[in-house]
Amino acid sequence: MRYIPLTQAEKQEMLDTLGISSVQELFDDIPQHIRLDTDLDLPEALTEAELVKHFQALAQKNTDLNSVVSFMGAGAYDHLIPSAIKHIVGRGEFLTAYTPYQAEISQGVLQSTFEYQSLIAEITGMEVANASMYDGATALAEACLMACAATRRELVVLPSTLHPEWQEVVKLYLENQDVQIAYLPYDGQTGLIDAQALEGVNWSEVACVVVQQPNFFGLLENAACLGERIHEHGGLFIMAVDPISLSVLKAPGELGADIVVGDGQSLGNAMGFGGPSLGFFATSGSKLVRRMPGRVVGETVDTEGRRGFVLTLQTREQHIRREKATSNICSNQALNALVAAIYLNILGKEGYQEVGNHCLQKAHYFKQQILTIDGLSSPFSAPSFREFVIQGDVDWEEINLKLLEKGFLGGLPLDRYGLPGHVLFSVTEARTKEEMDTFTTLLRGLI
Amino acid sequence: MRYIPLTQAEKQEMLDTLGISSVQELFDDIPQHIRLDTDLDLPEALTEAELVKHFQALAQKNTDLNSVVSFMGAGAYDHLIPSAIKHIVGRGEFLTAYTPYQAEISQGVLQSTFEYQSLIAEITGMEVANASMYDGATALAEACLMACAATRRELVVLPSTLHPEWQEVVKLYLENQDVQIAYLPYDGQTGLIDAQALEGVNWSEVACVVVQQPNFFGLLENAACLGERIHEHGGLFIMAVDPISLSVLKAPGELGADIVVGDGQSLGNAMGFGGPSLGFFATSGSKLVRRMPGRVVGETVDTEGRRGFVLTLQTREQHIRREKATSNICSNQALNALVAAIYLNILGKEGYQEVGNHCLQKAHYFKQQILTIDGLSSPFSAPSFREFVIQGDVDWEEINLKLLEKGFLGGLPLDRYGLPGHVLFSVTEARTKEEMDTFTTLLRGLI
Amino acid sequence: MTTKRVVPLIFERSTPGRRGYRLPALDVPEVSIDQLIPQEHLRTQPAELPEVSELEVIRHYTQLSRLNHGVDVGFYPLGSCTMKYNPRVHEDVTSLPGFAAIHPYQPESSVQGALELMYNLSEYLAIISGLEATTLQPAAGAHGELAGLMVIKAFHAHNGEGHRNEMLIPDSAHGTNPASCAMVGYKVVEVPSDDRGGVDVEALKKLVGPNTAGLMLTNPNTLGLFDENICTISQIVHDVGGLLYYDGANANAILGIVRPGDMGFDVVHYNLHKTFSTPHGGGGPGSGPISVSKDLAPFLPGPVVRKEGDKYVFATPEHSIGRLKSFYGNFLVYAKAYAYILSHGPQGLREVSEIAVLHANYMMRRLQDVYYLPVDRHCKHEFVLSGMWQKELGVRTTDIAKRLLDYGYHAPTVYFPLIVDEAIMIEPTETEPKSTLDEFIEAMRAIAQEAKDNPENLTSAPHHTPVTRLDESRAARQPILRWQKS
Amino acid sequence: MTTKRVVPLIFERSTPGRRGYRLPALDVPEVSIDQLIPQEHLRTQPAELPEVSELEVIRHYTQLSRLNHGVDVGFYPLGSCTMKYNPRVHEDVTSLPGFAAIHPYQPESSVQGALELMYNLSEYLAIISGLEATTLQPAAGAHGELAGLMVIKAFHAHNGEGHRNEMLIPDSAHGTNPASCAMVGYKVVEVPSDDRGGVDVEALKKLVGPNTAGLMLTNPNTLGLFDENICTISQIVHDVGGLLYYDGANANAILGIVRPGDMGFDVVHYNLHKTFSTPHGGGGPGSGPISVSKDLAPFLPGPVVRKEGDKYVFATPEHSIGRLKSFYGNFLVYAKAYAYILSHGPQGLREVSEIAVLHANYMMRRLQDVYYLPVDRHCKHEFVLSGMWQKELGVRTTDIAKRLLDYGYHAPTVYFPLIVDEAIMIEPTETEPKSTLDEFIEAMRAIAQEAKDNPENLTSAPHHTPVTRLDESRAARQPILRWQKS
Ligand SMILES: Cc1ncc(COP(=O)(O)O)c(C=O)c1O
Ligand SMILES: Cc1ncc(COP(=O)(O)O)c(C=O)c1O
Repeated sequence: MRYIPLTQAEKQEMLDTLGISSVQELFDDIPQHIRLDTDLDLPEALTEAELVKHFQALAQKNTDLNSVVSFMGAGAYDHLIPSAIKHIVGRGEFLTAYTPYQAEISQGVLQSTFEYQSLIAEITGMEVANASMYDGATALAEACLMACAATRRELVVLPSTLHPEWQEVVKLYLENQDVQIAYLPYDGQTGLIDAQALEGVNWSEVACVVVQQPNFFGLLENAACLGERIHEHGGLFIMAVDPISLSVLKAPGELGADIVVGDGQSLGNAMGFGGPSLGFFATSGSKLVRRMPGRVVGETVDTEGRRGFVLTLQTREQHIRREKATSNICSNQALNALVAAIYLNILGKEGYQEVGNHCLQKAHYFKQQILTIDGLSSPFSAPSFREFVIQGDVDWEEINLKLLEKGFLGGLPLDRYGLPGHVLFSVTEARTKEEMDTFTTLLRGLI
Repeated sequence: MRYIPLTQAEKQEMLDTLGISSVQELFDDIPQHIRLDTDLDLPEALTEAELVKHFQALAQKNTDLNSVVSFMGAGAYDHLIPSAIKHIVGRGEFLTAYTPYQAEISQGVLQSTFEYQSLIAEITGMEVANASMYDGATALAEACLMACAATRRELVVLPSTLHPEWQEVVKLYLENQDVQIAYLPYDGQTGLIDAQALEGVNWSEVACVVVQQPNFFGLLENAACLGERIHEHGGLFIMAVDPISLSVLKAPGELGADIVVGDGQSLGNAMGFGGPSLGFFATSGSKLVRRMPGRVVGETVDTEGRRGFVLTLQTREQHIRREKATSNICSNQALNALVAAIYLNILGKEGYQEVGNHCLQKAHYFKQQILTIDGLSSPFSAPSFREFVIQGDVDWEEINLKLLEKGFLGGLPLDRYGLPGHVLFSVTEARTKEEMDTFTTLLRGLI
Repeated sequence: MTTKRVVPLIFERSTPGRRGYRLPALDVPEVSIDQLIPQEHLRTQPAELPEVSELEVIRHYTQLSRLNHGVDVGFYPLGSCTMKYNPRVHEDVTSLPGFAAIHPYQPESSVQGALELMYNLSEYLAIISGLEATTLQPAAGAHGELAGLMVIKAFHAHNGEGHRNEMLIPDSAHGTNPASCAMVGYKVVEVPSDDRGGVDVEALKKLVGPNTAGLMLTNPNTLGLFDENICTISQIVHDVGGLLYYDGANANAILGIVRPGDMGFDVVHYNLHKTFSTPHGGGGPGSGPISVSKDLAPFLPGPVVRKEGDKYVFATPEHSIGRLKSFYGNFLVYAKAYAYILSHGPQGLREVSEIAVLHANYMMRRLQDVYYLPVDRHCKHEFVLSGMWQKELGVRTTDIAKRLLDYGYHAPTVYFPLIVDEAIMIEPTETEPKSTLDEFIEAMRAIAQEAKDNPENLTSAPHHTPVTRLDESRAARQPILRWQKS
Repeated sequence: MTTKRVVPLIFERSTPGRRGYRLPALDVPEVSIDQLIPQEHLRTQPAELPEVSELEVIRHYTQLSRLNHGVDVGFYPLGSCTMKYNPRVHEDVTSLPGFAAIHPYQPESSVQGALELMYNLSEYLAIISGLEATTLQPAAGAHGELAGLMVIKAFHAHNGEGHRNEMLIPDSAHGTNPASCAMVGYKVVEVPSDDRGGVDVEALKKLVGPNTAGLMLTNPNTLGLFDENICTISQIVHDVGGLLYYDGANANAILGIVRPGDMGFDVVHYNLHKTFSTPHGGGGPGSGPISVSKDLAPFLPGPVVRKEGDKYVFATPEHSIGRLKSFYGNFLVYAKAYAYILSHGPQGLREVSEIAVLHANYMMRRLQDVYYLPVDRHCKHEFVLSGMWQKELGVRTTDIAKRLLDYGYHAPTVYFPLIVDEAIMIEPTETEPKSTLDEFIEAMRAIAQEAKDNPENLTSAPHHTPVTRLDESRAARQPILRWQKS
């Protein structure tokens, strides 16, 4: 199925206008010897109907979360997604627009982005948020780079309780700019950053310290004291947060965070095998704002004094500042940010709190149930939000395969992160008591 | 999940404005003894998430045509539906608009309806089409009534090769207005209206004769001679046609039809267990147009001379003429008519012909294959379009249940229509050779 | 260049040879068409369908849609039409392939979910009406009326009372009521209204008689007023052997509050596309099920769904009038109404009516000083004002309606009911936020002021719509009903 | 009251206590929150999210959307952005639950379809580029650049050439190229263009050296011109040990015609949201896979998908630089690009480029008498005009752009590339019908005429948009970046 409307007659007309006899002539400036003389070795074109069949066949080779009940999280969460969202983002005006460069015919995207920024600022308790980053991990990496630039320091302190993939991403970004990383180990008993380890850091060289809240194990770090520590020494405090948890947990702004980042998948975005999601990025203080990466929308007026919105503070950006820009980011995750905004709006003040509370209550219930199974225990003592780690002398990978057959996607085995026998469960408001009870019974039978 | 935004505070404000203390007071004029004093005996409200689960559970109790391959037609056809359609009709401006009573803010619905009318007029070869009827059967019933009114006669001649359900509907409409019906039997050899039977009719009393093309058995009637016969005697010629077949078959307009009706499901509408579909209704000549039932959109200009569209010829309609209206129809099947229009537009001149040809070719191929099965034969000799009858000394209902288990929905057993051992197969462009061959093999094994 | 953009007709976008969709290649041996179909049956001229690309189709309709108002775009207080919010999730669940892609003639065992839905919905509607049995076959309100009247007629005939051929209809009734009567050969006997806006009981007494087949009533009626004498009325009609037909277009006022069956009605039709929030789609598809009393149940059109053990089966009522439509009615439409009932539950449905009524009264009271209110009573879910004060200033109700379009609102229903001069019929529905009601009230008040200060601005309205006022009489005088190849 | 309707902020629609969504009732015993979470962790003030109903949300965004342009609404000739039609069916197939509702950490055996898709797409992109291996991880073009540069850097380091820290970039390059260099600590060495619009080869020769890490090139470049000396250029860079990076934003000109690998490039990134038609979504999500040569393949970020027998598995390349993003990139986005490739097939893809190029040349030739054309050569899929003739009349390119909005078009890219004064960069794409191109040409010509006759009408444009010209400098001077509770 080709989407090329030009007819033969029209093509001829155009060739005539150009005074050439074939389209090939337009490519004559490409050296002959490198021009392809055969077709690309790709499958023949499919019609729409054939394409649908092909995708249906592929989709059937995947076990999706409509057909199994999931207790897996670790950065991608199975929350309820209000139906209204897809009906809005499916509208061609949102879906098929580019970055809003011509503000006068892009008020839809601009205003909704301004609202998104406001919502993120609101939940994080920060002054300003940008229009989105690629995902939580890259947002964090950029936050660290921003901190280095702002402090003119080249050492970043990362907790080992940060999501392992995020650690990898941050490491890659930082090492390419020769920024050093110091890792804070965690306390095997609490599952939190080891307070002792803070003493070993030379804080006056540190550009920033990062805390992930809740951390990778779902546990609540003592963020405030980290923030105090770094501020004492003139560095920046970066928090990587889960946006659903912010309905229950203290706002990073209140904890003194200078930069707050996180992944917005859980705000109404499809899981989609991990992408696209969005990274949110918030900060405070005009000095930091001018160092912020990414696009930002600001309010202004038109010639008749009506309120309107435009892309602003563009002198931070690559298309103006080139190699001196605060980042190279150009396209971001606008449509996912729109999803997040719609999600927060439709949930609203009460609904948002309710989602957080339900996650918390259900995760707590589930944990109690799981712990009734002989041989399983809770390795960490710190309080948790919607994820928690369970330990047992079993092969969780194997158990997961058996659970899948019974219609359940189990938790994430942590073997690959050096914790054999550990598994990370996630429980959202989408889970029911019945599902949790059934799962517990099944699991009991497999242990 | 309730969709009522009023908050308690606002409610109180309104009550205060009204000077009443409770909403109940507004219902005080309802005699106390008939007012309900308990809740309706209905299930408790479901949230969105619960509703989705409930519907998913119901849906799973149905075997849908995404999971089985269908050879069933008989008035509801499994054609390919271009994806673009649902993206258009899902737009709130089309979906959530009412009848376009305020033309100046309804040009979207009005113009698209005008285009729909033009498309139907074009494929039927008629001058004018209305904005739609409920379905093909009711359109036909109304056409017969219109013919009676136009001719001031009270006898309608119906072919026994008309879809049995349509026969029922027409009968019900006509008998309620004391219109008589004469039936034309069919020739058991050809499967067509028995030409001999025409002689038995007192044509000068006949308001109209109806022919369905292709007829219920999928066969092509000799429409032209029926038309000639009725016209000789001053009655009207009504054709009930399949809109896909019109890409291949002679336009009713060319055959002298005075009124053309049909069901538009096959034009891009979901099968939906039989509804909603739409009936189309076309006619010619200004005298007949003024007798036409249903809404119609006309072109006009605004105060600045720009082209625009409005509902017109409303003096035919019930809201103006009340009991003297040409029909009682008010709401029609506007969104389905929009679907039909989009379908015809996206198919376009060539695509439309292609669909017709593919149906014809595949049905022909399939029939040949089926006839290779020992014990099966073709009872009727007339040429067919995309449906055909097969006969065999077997229980098709039972065979169909077995086929379903193998992933196929067989043809429609005609036992219920008095033809035991007969089955009506339908083949659309959506069927593949492979599907037909597999089906044939399977069927061979079951006979 | 102006903002009033006229979108070309799709035919005017056509270019010979262009395609918008392609079929998979024909995978069976192709036979020449005239070997399959005799020449005399073959089309001689291909239909001149537009030749456009998919992009052009999408863009054409996207542009057209942007010229259109809808509930999703703004307030739509169209009286008697109940333009409430259409929940998005109802669209989702009814487009699952398990509903959208099933064939009406599949073996019953393979569509048990669909039958269960039909069974449940039929039951629920009977419960809501306080009646016995339901058919889901009618495709719209008027079709429901037809079904109901046919059932009444069949009932009388069955009882040897086929002579009953008069249907009583109040002068405030919707046009479909008399029109539907004509469709079943009934004579319409108009009943006048009294000064409370209800049926004139004394007049009614004189109009009933041995030929009375029944009375069709909307209650609350099209003035938005509940007929307080409903029990007397039904008594009068029943006493002469007539039946009572409830036009349920106004059921949004009574859900869970009072049941038509308890008012004495024998038949009720619902406009699911109004009260039960299935979207109107620019004029349809609707769905107009009827529920009937025990006596009438055997006459319902078939098939209906029955439950046998834990199986659902199609069945035909004993004295069924027959069939009113192909298959089983507008299944995918009434499935949304089923979703609506489940979304709301019993308390939710009652709240729907309570708030719809509260909203209407609130608006009525806040407007009655600037627009004439013909009957000063609590209204139900809608109310009717009259533009007669403005008429004296040279401003017609049409002008008020057109001016409202400039404010981004759809206009109320106008010139209906016929018994009110310059009628303006406003139905806010329960799904609108109070802020919208208040803003609309302000707009109506501003317009009333404008009628005094600057009437020309109203008579020349609308000014800010995609087109300005359209010439309706020209359209009717010289009808252009289709595009013609020029 | 004017047509310029300002939509209130969603916060301004909020009413205390209103809800837009409800959760199923909590079905586990509820424990007091502070029993589960110590007080010090708990939020003290609930976030002030808007309190609105579902109707208000739908209406808010419906209204906002109607203020916005998109490919679905009209022509969008934004140079360097390839605003082509986004086929609807690609949205459908990628939103099947089998793709949209799978968890990235599911056991591999339960996501074989997803892995197969990733594997196939990686292969296809490698084939299209004439290179060896692909990663799908980068989320956008700039992210692809980052990935590519990191791979180059790792390669050099691996070969003991870590000192190479200069990246050559033509002065016509997109801003992301130098910015991405900065992200990996490379020094940007700007290469001037010659008067044919290509890389100044003599200058290049002088700029390369032992510290050269490589050259980043867009070819055709941002002038829409193919660099005829590409083989010489790659020779020069390779000769000093540098690598060639292809910024594939302009790949719409070369599909099936010439492969970056054959031009001598070692790395290429694609903007799937441009060339491969995944919708831009108002600025993202995009997808920017890179394909690399055999030598560079071991350095790709992981995981990539390999085929083992008939199983697909994740694997990490031998010298992988690590990970650039969570999980596997923008899966649902690149799945649409996969659909796009399958929809077109090899001939279709070549036709895409042929017609995109034909369209651009046709427009260029029909406009060059009224707008200055800096380099008079066949262009590829886009071309750059200059508004310098109009500038003399007091009309800036911005004014031309703004005036185009009045005609219902999005404006071309303006003031880019930086090397053209008052640049107007037009990219029609292959999916537009000729009629649109012709109409746009007429509009451009009309505007050129207006620049002479009535320049004020341009400098005050736009006139017919939802808002008139917005004050950008005010926004930057006094930044208001969020709503504040007042
Ligand atoms: C009072 C009343 N009765 C009947 C109808 C007819 O309903 P439908 O349009 O669904 O046929 C309407 C619709 O406008 C109505 O308002
Ligand atoms: C030439 C060129 N390179 C790179 C980019 C960056 O792509 P993205 O916006 O996807 O990061 C763009 C996009 O504008 C571009 O035009």
